[in-house]
Amino acid sequence: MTTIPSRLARPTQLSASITDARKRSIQLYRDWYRSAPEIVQLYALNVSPAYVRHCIRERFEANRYVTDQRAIDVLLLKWRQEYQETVNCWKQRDHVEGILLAPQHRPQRSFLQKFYEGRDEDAVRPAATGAI
Amino acid sequence: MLRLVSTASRPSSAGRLGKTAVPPKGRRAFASTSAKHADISLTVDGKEVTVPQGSALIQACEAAGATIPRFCYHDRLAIAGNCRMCLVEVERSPKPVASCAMPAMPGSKVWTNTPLVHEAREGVMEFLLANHPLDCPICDQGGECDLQDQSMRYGSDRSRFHEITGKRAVEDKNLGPLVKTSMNRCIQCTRCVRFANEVAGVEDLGTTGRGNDMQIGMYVEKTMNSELSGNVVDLCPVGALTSKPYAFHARPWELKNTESIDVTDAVGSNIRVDSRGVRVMRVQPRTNDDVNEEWISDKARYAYDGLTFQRLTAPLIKQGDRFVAATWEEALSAIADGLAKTGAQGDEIQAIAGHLADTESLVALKDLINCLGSDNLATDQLGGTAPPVHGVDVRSNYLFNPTIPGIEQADAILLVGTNPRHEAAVLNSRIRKSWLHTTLEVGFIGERVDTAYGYDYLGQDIKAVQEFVAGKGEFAAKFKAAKKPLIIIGSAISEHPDGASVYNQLASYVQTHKNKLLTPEWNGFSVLQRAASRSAAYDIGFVSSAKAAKTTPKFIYLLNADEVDPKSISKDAFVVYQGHHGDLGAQLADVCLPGAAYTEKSTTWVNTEGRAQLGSAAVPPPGASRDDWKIIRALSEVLNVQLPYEDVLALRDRMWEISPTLVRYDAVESTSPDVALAGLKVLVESTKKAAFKGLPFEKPIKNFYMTDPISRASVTMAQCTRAFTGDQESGISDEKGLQAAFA
Amino acid sequence: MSLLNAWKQAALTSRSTGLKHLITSTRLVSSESSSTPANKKSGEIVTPEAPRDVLVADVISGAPTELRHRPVRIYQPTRNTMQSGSGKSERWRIDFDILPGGGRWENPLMGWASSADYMQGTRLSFRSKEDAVHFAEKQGWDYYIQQTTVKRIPPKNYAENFLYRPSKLRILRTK
Amino acid sequence: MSAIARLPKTLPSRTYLSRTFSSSLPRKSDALFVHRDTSYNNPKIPFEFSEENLKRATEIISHYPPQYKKAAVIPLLDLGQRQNKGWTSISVMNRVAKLLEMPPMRVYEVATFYTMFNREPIGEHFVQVCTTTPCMLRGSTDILHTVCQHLGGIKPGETTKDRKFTVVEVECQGACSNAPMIVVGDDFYEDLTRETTAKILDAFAKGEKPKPGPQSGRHTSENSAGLTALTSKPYGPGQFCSPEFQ
Repeated sequence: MTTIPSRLARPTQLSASITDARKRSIQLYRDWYRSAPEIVQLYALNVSPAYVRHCIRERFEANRYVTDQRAIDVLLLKWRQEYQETVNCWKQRDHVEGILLAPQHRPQRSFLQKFYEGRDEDAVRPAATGAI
Repeated sequence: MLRLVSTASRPSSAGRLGKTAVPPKGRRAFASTSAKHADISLTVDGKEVTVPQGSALIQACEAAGATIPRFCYHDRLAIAGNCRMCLVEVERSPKPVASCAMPAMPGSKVWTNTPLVHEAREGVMEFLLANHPLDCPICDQGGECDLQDQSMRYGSDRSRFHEITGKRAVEDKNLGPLVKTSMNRCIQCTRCVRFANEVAGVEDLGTTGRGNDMQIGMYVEKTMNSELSGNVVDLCPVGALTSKPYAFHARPWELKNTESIDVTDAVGSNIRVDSRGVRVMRVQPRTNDDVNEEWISDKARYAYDGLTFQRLTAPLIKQGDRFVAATWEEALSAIADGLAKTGAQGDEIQAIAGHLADTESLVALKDLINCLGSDNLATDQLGGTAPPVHGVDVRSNYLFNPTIPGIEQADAILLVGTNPRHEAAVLNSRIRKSWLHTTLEVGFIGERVDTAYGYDYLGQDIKAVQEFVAGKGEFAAKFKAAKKPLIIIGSAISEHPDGASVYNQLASYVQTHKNKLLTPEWNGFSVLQRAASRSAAYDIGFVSSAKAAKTTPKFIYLLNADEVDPKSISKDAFVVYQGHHGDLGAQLADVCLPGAAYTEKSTTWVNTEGRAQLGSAAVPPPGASRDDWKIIRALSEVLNVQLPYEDVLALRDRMWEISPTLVRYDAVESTSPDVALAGLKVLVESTKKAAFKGLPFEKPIKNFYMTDPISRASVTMAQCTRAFTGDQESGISDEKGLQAAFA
Repeated sequence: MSLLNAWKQAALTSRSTGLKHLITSTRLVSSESSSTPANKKSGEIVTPEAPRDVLVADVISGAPTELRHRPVRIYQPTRNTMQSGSGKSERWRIDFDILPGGGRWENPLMGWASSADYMQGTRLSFRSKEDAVHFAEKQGWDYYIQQTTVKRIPPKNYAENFLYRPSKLRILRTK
Repeated sequence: MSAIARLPKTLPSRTYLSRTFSSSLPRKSDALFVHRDTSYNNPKIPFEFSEENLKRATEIISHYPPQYKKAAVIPLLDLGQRQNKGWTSISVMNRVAKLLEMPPMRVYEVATFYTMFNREPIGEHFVQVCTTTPCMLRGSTDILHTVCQHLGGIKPGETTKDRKFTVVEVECQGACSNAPMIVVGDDFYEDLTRETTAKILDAFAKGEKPKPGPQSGRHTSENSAGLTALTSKPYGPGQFCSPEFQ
């Protein structure tokens, strides 16, 4: 599938104010939200668009309390880029499934469970141990 | 962990050694160089610096930020001035000047980086290298060698000087199992000689011969019998003295350094644990003038190989007469079953805290035992099950109140039932330092020992204490006349049958002489602990109530407790041992839980001064071992009395609640004189009726090299025990011994 | 600073009480650190440091969130006692505590140490404590500042070796 | 270095089976600067100052302030060496250390520093041949050769088999105007030739004690060819003075 490289591309932009940044993030969210069915179709995912929307929402919620305008600008840029790559089908299915739609929360484990497992505390779990 | 460390509570600069021995009478006027108060200023490399009068020029240069190469000069040793590497140029001086042997003069102009200086140092270096073997590739000092470092800058790649007969060859000396010698490499800086002579107090090391043939040694065949001998390895600027256990094991650049705290005694020496992979390769001291200056004891330095032997790596459950490895789940439920089976209720549940228990696990264990309805908390010492005579309500009753640097201010010290040389080797070197440089007088009550400084021997039992308190004898008079007197009571006194009355006598002595012994500036009543965990145990109140002490325990939890008397444990009691070594405690246990050793956990240690310090983990604990406090926390859940902390930060919050000092790291908070007096009052009241038997005080540490499970498992410490505590009969050595000296 | 804390407070409301303390203390430490160094001479003109603008780098750096909960130690390494040079001891260093569970193990084939901890080899060094603190704050790391020990070396004098002492000698000096 | 060449080597010879790594020859010191216990020199052999020497020692110690007793270490070691047949055994050093309340190592340091303390037994007569430049110019090489040959071909640093003589080379003894010279015991024998050297040694061998000093007939170090100045009678008092003083 061929795509036009400049499709969905946006020039880098600095938010003029925090309200501007807010407007832009809502716009970005809206774009993601609207293309959820398209993403499902494009990558032949076995999930509903509602689930994709849920995951997107989670990603956005994670950064809800970022108030630093510079950080918001960078985040906007990154997620805009991500959006472009996703919707242009420049990703593989695994990228979407394994990263974008991967569950963010690990199941809660009690102290004793962790102790028996011999893993460190959740918070300091080393990535490569592969434990979830 | 993330607790604000207050700098305000740090003791301000203590004991300046400048105040050398100046007795009141008969002082000659020209010896008055010791009066050093005024500051002088001079110019180093065009930079104005101000240093106290009487400083060496090298100190002034350092203060100006100029690095002066040196071999013989060392901050903590006397100045020798024999390596000549520290040459600098001084204005109007015709020749370069050895900056260590030259006093800083007001208004002088000094240059440390001129062509003249450079050439002079190159010349010195050329002479040093003339006889230095080129064996850096097989030398253990390689990578952290002063000669190597400085020859990078001042050395030339070839020498103009050759001995026709070859390089000087010097026979290697045998200094014992700790220090390896390779005397060909020696550059005769005599740092080791000065260290042994001044700091360690072993006046056996010296220089023999003269000129080119001068060598360092003992002259007679002898080993260096000092508990601080390992420090000469650090001091040696070349590879002549290197560490024997570490020989050919690692290179400094491969090692990961972790700054931590030593636990082999209660001084809490600051150490740096050097590890590679999962092994601790060596332990180095870390300079801290408030605690250990730059020295650590040999046990702290060399006992680390015990960390690899006899470790408990999996939970063990006793079945019949042997231990069977189990999973954690099985082990913890076995404990729950055992507790249920014995039917231990209330005070029948006992916990004993050993020497190496960290503060976090002590707090967790106390909470757990209290949750189980028991008050039966004991420390691992003789009579540790009973509440300690000094009580734990007031900190100043069981801590080393004047602080370790404070020793240098004392002008009379009374040691009661303690041998600081073995109980706190580094602290002992402070007493020696003060004894050498000031008019300090030391009195000693207890079993006669070699303390590395002279003392007035007053006796060995309570009678001597009584006589001292009554003011009889020469030393008592000296003590009374002293401005800052200091009483050091050994930890063994509280274990002694007469301990209560000793405390009574001395506490009331302090009360009557409080104008000197207990002032806002000075608290001269101190207890010298010898176990790393003891101060913390007392701080958190890890002691039993009088009622609980009388109960026969049916369930005993040994936390690192390896000194317990097996006879004191009843046969039907269920014993749990938590610790890192399969030592005595593990043998007694029904269930063994493998914990982490001090190099494997980041925990709090409170030293004998009450200074909380945070150690850090250098290597992971082996096998299935876990952090100690986590084991207790997990057990609490299995026993259905869940402790309310899930991570170490929450646990430290709990510690904060118990005593904020436990988490105010690196600071000593002194007790105010009023509180200290109140504490003494309680102490005197509670021990008023104490009877005494008049038994002699014995030294608690018979063998310095083996005092805890780690050092007992250590091969190096076993070798030391054989070499230093056996008979040292010098006689005609056989041919074999002669050969060994050459090897 | 306030930005950071606001974010932290909000983001971590669910965490235990322990962490609240932790945050407070973090703030305390850093506010203390911004004061001027104590050893300035009185004559010198002390320019107040420009307020550091902390950018929350961790939300945009893509670093794993686990890192946020691993306290780091900010300290000045002490001089290596084996050497007289004071190299490496002027810089401030950030390093991570090891992980007891998955930190390191010996590779069964070669005996080398393997590790699951991607931060075990990381050691950052900074010119000043403030730089280190700033970096840690920017990354959202909890940090602990280990105070530098004060070095107290008395004035030393070669002549002390030869000082006349009227009382009994306690040491016989040698070379 | 020749001065300390007198001590017999006690290093057991080792045969190196393996190849040595260093390309340059190791140079071992002539004298041993560590103590090795032997049957004749070990700390278990008792040494005690004789009553007379002890009195002298106390007298020497009294020269120094009481806290600086250590200053007497050299004279006391000398005293001990004289009493102990001319050499300072480990027991002598230990005894001196005890007497002066010094750590023994501080005494060993002194005893090994000064070459005039012999730390190995010597013969009855200790022959020290000066070979420093002035003596060498006047033929001390020859004298040394003569001494060695005359004592049965021993080398400098060795003792004759009958343990009567020990020969060592020493540095300047300060008798350069009467070079060449040897020292036997405490006495200087100067202006030597081969013949006079042999005669002196023979005399010692017979148990006699030849007259110390110049052997050439000179009285002291005056010109051997007779005086060239001050030959006339020295003038008396008043001579050449103004008449009123005559």
